[in-house]
Amino acid sequence: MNDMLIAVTLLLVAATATAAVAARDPVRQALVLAVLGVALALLFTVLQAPDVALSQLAVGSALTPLLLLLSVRKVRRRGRRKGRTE
Amino acid sequence: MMSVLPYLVAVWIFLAGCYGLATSRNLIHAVGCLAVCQAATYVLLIAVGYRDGATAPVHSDIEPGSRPLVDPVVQALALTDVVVGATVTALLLALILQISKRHGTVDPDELSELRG
Amino acid sequence: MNGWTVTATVALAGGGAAAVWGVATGPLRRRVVAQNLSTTLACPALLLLAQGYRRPSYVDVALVLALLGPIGTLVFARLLAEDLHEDPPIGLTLTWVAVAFSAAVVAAVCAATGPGRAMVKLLVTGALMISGSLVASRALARGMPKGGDRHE
Amino acid sequence: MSRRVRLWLLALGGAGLAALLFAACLELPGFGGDRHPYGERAVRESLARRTANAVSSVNFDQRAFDTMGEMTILFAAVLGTVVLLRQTRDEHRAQPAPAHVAPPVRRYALITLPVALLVGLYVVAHGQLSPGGGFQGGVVAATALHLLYLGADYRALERVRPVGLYEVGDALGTSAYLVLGIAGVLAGTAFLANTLLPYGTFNTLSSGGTVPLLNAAVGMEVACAAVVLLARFLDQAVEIEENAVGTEESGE
Amino acid sequence: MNHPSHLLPLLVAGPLLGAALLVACGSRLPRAAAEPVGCAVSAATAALAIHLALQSSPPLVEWVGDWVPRDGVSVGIVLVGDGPALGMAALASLLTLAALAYSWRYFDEPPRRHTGSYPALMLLFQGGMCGFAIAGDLFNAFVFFELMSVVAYALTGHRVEEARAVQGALTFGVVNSLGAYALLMGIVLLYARTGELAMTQIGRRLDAYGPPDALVLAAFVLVLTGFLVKAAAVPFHFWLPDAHAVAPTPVCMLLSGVMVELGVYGVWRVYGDVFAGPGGIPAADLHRALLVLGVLTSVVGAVMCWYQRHIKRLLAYSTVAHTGLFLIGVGVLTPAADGGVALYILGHAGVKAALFACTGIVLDRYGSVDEHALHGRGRELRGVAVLFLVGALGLAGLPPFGTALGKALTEEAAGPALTVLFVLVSTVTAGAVLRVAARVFFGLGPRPEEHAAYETTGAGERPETRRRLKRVPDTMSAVPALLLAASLAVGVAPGFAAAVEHSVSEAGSAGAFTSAHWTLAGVLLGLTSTLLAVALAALAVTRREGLPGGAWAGPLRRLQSGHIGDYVAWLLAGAALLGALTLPGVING
Repeated sequence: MNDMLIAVTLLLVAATATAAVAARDPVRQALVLAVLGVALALLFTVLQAPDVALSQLAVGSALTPLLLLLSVRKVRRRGRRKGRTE
Repeated sequence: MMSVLPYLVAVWIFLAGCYGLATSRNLIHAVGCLAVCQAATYVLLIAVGYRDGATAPVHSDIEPGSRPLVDPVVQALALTDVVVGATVTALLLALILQISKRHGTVDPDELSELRG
Repeated sequence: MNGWTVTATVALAGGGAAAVWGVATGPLRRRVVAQNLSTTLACPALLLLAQGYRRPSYVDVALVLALLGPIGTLVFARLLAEDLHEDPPIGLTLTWVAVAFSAAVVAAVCAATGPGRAMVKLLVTGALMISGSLVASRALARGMPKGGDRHE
Repeated sequence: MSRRVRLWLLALGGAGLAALLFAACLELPGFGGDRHPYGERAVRESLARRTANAVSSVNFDQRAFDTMGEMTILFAAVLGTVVLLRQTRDEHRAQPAPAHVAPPVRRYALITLPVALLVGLYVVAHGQLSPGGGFQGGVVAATALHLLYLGADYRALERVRPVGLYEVGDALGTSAYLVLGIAGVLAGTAFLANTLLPYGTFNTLSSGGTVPLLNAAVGMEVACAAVVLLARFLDQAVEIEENAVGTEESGE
Repeated sequence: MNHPSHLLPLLVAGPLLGAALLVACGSRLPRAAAEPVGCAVSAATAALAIHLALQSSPPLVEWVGDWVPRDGVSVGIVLVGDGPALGMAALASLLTLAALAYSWRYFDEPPRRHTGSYPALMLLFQGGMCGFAIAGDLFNAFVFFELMSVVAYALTGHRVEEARAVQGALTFGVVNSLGAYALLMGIVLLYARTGELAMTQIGRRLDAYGPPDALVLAAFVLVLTGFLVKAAAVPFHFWLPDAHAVAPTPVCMLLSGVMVELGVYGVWRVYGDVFAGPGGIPAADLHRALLVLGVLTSVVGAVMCWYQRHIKRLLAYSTVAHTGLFLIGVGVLTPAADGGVALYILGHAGVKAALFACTGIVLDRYGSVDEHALHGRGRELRGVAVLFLVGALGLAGLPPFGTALGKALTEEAAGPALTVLFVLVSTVTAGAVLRVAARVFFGLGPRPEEHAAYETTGAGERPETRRRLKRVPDTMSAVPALLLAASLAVGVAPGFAAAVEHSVSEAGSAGAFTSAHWTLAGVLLGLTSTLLAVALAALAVTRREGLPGGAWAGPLRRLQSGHIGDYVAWLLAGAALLGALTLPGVING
C-alpha cells in the first residue's frame, strides 16, 4: 500500500512534468511548473526527504514562478511599447 | 515493476525536458524545460537513497536507532542541486530579458546573428 | 500503512489528478484555479502523511506550503490581473471542497495529537492554509488591481 | 537546420540515449534497497557529533565543502544577475503608480508577513534539529518580504528594502562561511574542521559544533541573495523602461 | 606549522573570499582600489598553487574538515593535490591574473554602485576552476563545474548592450547546463551502484563488482557528455564559437586558455580514477571513442577556423581544433602522451591567450574584428603586429615553443597516421591566423571580395574600452608579450618539461616514466607545419575571389546555426554516439 502512495506521487510528477513541457505559452508553463514544485515536494515527503521537500517548496511554489512571470511581463511590456510606437 | 518505476520516471522527465528544449519556440519556455530536466536529477537522487519502510534521518522526534533510516547523503546532494537549479534559472532569465531588449524577440527561430 | 496514509493516497490520486488535468488543459481562467487547488489539497495531504508516518517534524513542510502556496497564487493573480479581468476564473467550487477537506483534516490530526505545542503548530498551519486559500481564490475571482504597476 | 531535420536528429539521439538509460535502470539496485554504506556512515558520524538532523550534518559538517561551493554559486548568480540586469545608458526609471489592492488581500498580506518572517527564522534556527536549514528558511523569509508588493504596491516594498544593504549582507554571509572555514586552517587543523567548538547537548539549538554557525551564515546569505535577485527582476518588470528613440542619454 | 595539504582548500577559499569582500565593499570601493585588490588576490592564489605544485611529489591528499578515512572509508570530501591538478590550478590562476592585468581600466563603465563586480566575478571564476582542478570527489567536481559555468555565463554576457553577447551567453548557458545535468545523472548512477562519491573509491567498488554492464556504460556516457560539452568536442562544440566570439576579450583568454582544457582534464581524471579498472570501461573502447571524437573535432574545428572572417570566432574554432588534438592525446592512454598533452595545453594557453589579447587591442582601436574590413588598417600597430605574428607561429608549433614540444611528444606517442593529422590541423589553424596577420597588420594581397555567405562578420562590434584607443596602454601590450614568453619558456626552460612529464606519469595509474626532451623528428615536424602554414596563408592572401573549397564547407557551416534547439538535438545525438562507440567492449566484457 505504501508502494501505491509512492506510485501515485511518481505518476503525478511525471504527468505534471510532461504537461510543463507541453504548455508552450510561458505563462501557462509557469502555472504548471508551480504545480510541479508542489508535486515534487509531495514525492520527496513520501520518499522520506522532508529537507528536500522544504527547499523544493521554497523554490518551486513561489520564487521560480515569480521570476518566470516577471520575465514574461517585461518581455510583453516591451512588445506592447513597441506596438504603440510603430 | 515498482523496483524500477522511479528510475524510469526520472529518465522520462529528463528526455521530455530535452524534447521541449529542442523544439521550444520561446526562450522563457526553454528555460522552463531546462528546469524540468533538472527535476529529473532530483527524482533520481532521492529514489536512489530510498529504503523500504525507513524514515527520514532526522532525530528531532525519534530515538536514534529506533527505526531504519533512508540515505541522508543523497538528500544533501539534492539540496545542493535544487539551489543550483534555481540560480541557473534566474541567470538564464536575466540573459533572456536582455535578448528581448536587444533582439526584440524571444523566439529562437528569429535569432540569426550568430552563424556559420 | 494506516488510515492516515490511505486517506492521503486517495486524496492525492483523486484531487491531484484533477489539479494536474485542470492546470494542463483549458483556458487560463481554469488553470489558475487548478494551481490554487493543488496547494490547497497538498497541504492537508502533507499533514496526513506526517501523522501517518508518526513524524511530527514533517508538519514543517505543510506549514511552509501553507505560507508559500497562497503567496504563489497571489503572484499569479497580481501579474496576470489584466488577462484574468477580461476572463474571470471559473470552477472555484472545487476549491471550497478542498478547503472543507483541509479543515476536516486539521481537526482530525489535532484530535489525534492532543493539546500541546504540536497542536498549536497544526492550528497555525490550518489557519494559514484556509485563510490563504480563501483570500487567494477571492483575489482570482474579483481580480487584483488591474492598473497595478502602470506608470504615472 | 530545418525543423524537420532537427526533429529527426532529436529522435535519433533521444532514442539512443533512452535505450541506454533504460538498460541502465534495469541494472540499478532495486528501488527501496537496503544497501547504503555511505548513508549509514553519515548517520553514525552525525550522531557522534550530536547533530540530530543527519542531512544538516552532511551539509554543514561532513560535506561542508560542497555547501561552500553551492552558496558561492548562488552568490555568483546573484552578482551575475546584478551585472546583467543593470540599468544601461538607454534606459530610465519610471515610477509605478500606486496600486489599489482589495482590502482582504491587504489584510491577509499584512497579517501573514510577520508570521512568515518568524517561520523563516524558525526554519533556519532549527536546521540542525528538524527538517529545514539556512537555505529553506532564507528563501521563506525573502519571499515573505514580497508580501508587501502583493498586499500593497512596489513603493511600499522599496521602502523596506534598501537593496544595497542586502547586497552587503549577501557578501558578508558568504564571507562568514569562508572565514569559519579558514579558521580551521589557522587553528592548525583542516579547512572547515568542526573541532573548534564543543558539540553541546544532543537535540538542542546549540548542538553540533560549528553546524549552527555555518547554517546561520547560509541563511543570511540566501535570504539576502533572494531579495536582491527578486529586486533586480522587479526593477526590470516594473520600473526600468527603455528610452524612446531620440531621447538617448536622458535617463536618470 | 600546517601540513602543506591543509593549504589546498585555500586555493578555492582565497579567491572566493576576495570576491565576497570586493562585493561587500560595494560602492565604497573606488575602481582604482578594486582592481589592484583583485590582482593581488589572484596573484597570491597563483603563488600558493605554484608553491604547492613544487611539493606535490608524492601527491598531496587532503580530507576537508579533517574527515580522514577510518578503516579505509570516510564521510568527507577528498581533494587531490597531484602535479596535473595543481598545474591546472596554477595555470587557471596565472591566466586570471593576466586577464585582470590586461583589463586594468578596461571596461568603459562598471555597473553603477558595483565597481568591484567585474574583478569579483573573475575571482569567482578562478575559484571555481581551481576547485574543479583539485576535486577528488565526483559530486564536489560537479559543484565547482557548475560554479565555473555560472560565472562564465555571466561574464560572457557582461556587455549587455551587445545583441550578440547576450545571445551567445544564453546558448552557452543552456547547452552547458544540460551537459552538467547529464554529468549529475551519471554521478547518481555511479553512487547507486557503489555507494561512494570519492573517485578512487568508486573505481575500487566498480572493480569489485565485476565486469562492466549497461549501468557502467550509461554512467560513463553521461559523465563524459558533461565534460565533453565543456571541452567542446564535436558534436557538443556548437556553443563555443558563439560564446567565445562575443565574450569580453579578457574573458575569452580564460575560456579558451584554460576552461575548455579543464573539460579535457576532467575526462582524463575521471577515466583514470573511476573507469580505468577491470570494472570500468576497457581501454580499447575509450581509445576508440576519444579517437573518433578527437579526429572529428580537430577536422571540423580546423575547417571552420579556415573559413572565418570574424577574428575572435576564428580563434575560437582554432581552440576547438586543438581540443580535438588534446582528446586524441588523452585517448592514446600512455604516460608519454599524457605528458605531451599537458605541455601542449600549457603552451597553447599562453599562445591562445596572447592572440586573443592582441585581437582585443585591435577591437578597441578600430571597433571591428572583421578580417576583410580591417584589411591593411593595422599597419600602424607595429608592436601588436609582431606579437600577433609570433603568436601565430607559436600556434603552428614552431620550435622551441611549448606548443611545439607538447605536440612533438604527443605525435610520437600517437603514431605516424595521427602525426599527419596533427601537422595538418596545426597548419590550417595557424595558416588562418597568419592570413589574418598578413591582411590586417601588413595589408598584403588584394582586399577580399564580399560574398553573401552564411557567416558572422566581425563588423559592428563595439570597443570594450571607454573610448577607442588612441595609444595602446602598456598593460595591454605587456600581457600578450609575457604570455608568449611563458609559452616559449615551457619549451626551453631546462628541466621543466621533464618535471611536467614526471608529475603526470606519477599521477596516472601507469607508473612508467619517460623523459621528455626535444627530438630531431619533433623539431622537423614543427618546422614543417610552420612552413606549411606560412605557405597556406600566402596562397590565401594572394587570391581575390573567396577562399578555396568554400562551396564544399558550406553544409558544415550551415550546421552552426546559432539555434539552441539544434544544439540540444546535437547534444543528445552526441551522447548516443558516445554510447555506440563504447558499446562493443561492454557487450564482450
